[in-house]
Amino acid sequence: MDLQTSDTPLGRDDLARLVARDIATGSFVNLGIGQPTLVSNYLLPEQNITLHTENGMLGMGPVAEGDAIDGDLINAGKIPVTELPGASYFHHADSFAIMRGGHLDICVLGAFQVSATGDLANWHTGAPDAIPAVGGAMDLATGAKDVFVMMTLLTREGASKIVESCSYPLTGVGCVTRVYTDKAVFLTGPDGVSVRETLGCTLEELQELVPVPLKAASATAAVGG
Amino acid sequence: MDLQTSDTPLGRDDLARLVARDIATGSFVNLGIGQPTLVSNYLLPEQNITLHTENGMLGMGPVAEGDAIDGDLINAGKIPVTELPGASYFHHADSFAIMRGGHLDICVLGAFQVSATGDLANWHTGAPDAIPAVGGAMDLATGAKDVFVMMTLLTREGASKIVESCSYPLTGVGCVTRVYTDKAVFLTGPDGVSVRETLGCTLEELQELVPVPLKAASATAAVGG
Amino acid sequence: MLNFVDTVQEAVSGIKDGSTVMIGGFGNAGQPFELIDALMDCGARELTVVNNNAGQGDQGLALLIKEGRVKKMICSFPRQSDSWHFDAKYKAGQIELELVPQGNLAERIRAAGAGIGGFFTPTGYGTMLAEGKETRMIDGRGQVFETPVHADVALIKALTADGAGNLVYRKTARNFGPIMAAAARHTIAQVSGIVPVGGIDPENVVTPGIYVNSIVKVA
Amino acid sequence: MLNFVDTVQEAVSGIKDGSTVMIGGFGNAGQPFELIDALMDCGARELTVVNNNAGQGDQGLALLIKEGRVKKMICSFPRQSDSWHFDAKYKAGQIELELVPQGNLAERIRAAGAGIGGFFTPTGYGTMLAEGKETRMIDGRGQVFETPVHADVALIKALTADGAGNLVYRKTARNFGPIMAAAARHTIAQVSGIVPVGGIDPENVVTPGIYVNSIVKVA
Repeated sequence: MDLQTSDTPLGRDDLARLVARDIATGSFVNLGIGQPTLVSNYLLPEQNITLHTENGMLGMGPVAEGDAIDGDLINAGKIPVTELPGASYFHHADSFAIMRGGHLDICVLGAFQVSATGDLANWHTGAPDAIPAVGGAMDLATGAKDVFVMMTLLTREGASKIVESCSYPLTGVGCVTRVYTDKAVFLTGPDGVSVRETLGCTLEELQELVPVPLKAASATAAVGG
Repeated sequence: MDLQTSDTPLGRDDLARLVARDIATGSFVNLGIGQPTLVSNYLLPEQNITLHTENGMLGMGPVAEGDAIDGDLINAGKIPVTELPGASYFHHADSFAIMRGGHLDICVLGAFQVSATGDLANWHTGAPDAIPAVGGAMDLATGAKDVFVMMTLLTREGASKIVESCSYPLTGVGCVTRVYTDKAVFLTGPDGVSVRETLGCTLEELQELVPVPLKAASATAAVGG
Repeated sequence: MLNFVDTVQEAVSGIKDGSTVMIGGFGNAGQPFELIDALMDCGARELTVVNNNAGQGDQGLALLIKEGRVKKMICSFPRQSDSWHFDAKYKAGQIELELVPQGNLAERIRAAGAGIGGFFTPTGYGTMLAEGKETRMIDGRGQVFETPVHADVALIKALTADGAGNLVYRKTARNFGPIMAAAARHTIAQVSGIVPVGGIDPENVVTPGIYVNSIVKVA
Repeated sequence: MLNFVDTVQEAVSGIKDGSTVMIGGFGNAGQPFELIDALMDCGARELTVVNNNAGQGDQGLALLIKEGRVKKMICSFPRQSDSWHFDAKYKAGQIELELVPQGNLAERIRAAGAGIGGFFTPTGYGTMLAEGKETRMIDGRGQVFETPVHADVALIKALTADGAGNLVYRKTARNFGPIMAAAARHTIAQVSGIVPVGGIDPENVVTPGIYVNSIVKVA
């Protein structure tokens, strides 16, 4: 079995394309602020994906430009967006009920760290003078059926963001199911980390970088989607 | 202070008129099934009362007749009703949130028994072979700002329905604030029962019938509305 | 995944023995009669049914009960003048009853859809319907702990669906539809009409399509 | 009782020192800027403010905070690129912060309006935002007990009111409006237009008039 699917590490856009490809047709998806937003650029019309924005909408369209900008129509990042046919609006409690009730198929989030068992840290650096702000991060982390993380594997200082146990304050416990990084796609869960594919490196090279034991994902788990 | 406001006991319609007179202008009101429904016949347009029906509507109008009958527009008693201008529809959880959240000014209910401290029994005879059915009775009893009861003072057997402690299964604890009967209007609460007005009897005659100590209501409490 | 199916029989064909089935409606308003009839025909047994009532007359849910297909009812008002089939089964000890105050029933269904693990409510405190339940005083008021009511399937009736599965209802027929759609793992809606995607104003959608799995038009 | 008032100043004139005030809006969408300005002018102090954020730039809520009128913020996302007035007060220890996950905030506001005494939710379990809170395992999942957030006053923005106080909103500006209207003892709505009683289709009402006390049209 050949784990490697790319000869080179993936840039942000290529990684977004990879995530988009893995989203099943007809899914309801929430894309977090930042890097995950790029995924929307690579969703194909035939995938028939419905985007949720937690400030109160299903059927969100692309970012609004020019005359289409409407201050009453924004996404969770407070960016003006557009409305697709079949959209619906609802209030904040109903909108978070969609997330919290487990109705979203996939939520894609950025992260500071993900632990071997899928704990997520993405809201707070823990710095003593930092003003904490959480927004919907904890709801997204605990609510969706699958939580995908998109991040670089290493910090600027070269430390792995996949860790044995998160040193940053947690967003959610055991919630992440898959981690898309520039160097590999990881599956996380109660049994630890497995690698679905490496991107421009071998599993052995990857293991050098990551301080938790890695194994190749089983063939069934390795199937995209 | 003259407690008596009527020379004779009141019939059901006169009692309904008395209740209707006591509802403050602009109130939101739920009228229970049975005798309380009669109150709607005596509400005046200038009172601007909005009726709630717990199956999902504010702004309920009179019972529908003839061509106005619409199977999709019924009240809590499953009787076809009409819609007044300014009405709104909502689902069951939103409708019960209106009650349970304390937003209704007054709810008028029938009762088997009311205790001196305002406990209500109106849903179950307690007979061992009875099939229990509660509907919205407990929500109405605990949710409205004021719970008015309408009932005859005495059972067919001549027993007082105002009691020291309910022998029937309770609907709610300490929830009733006022009891309209054919023979008197009572105020109930943590301090026991006081009589706002007698109807065709004296306080002394009333006390003969009721097995809990009665006192005349203070002048402020005695003011209608 | 949303499917538009041609017949009520096809819509309910996946309902298995032992399922918990929510059925919308209050009285006749909003009752999905055709879906209930199809459930009767499909043969599923040992059902737990969540409905405000426990069947009336000789139709719909009452027939399911009569035929012994319902193991348990979760409802607020089983006893009616014409609930003879339920009454008979109940008195014969052949059906289980979980009696729930109507507002608690609605809120428990809503909690299931919204991912709430349980909640405290004053409704029912101090009554026999709170016996055996956890209680506590909150802000000086006695309250009862109530848990979510989930379901495998919801059968509901709406007025119109669009191509994205969004639903609108009609008048008081809305009742349990929106909360049951959210609480069930699989929601089947019978509708009077289907319009193209975008045919319902996004401001007026009552049940977003995310809560709907199968739609069947009933003439 | 519903009142239609002529000015935002009149609308907020009853807000007292020490009040808990909910303010609708997410970002600029649905923010009742004119009502917030009027609250600024009316002079009330020692306020507890419930809003998703803690003010941005040099306007609205940010100014209330700058002027020391806000004792405590209950919000989910205080820190933004332009939240300098909150940042300064917070670092100086001059404002209290109750940080709540956004969905818990919405659900707690909804609970207040719906008469729920408290609820369990998985959101926040195992994180520092659950520290000191009651937790329990429900169906194998860790859950945190959260309590309702009530308010004395809600300031919200809607699109249109009818003469009965029913409200409709516009697009994502709906956000916190409906749940705050239900959670506050006194709800003040600024609207862009007022239509006669019956001018909003009863099927499309988002906030029923029972939740609205004062309405003011803002040009």
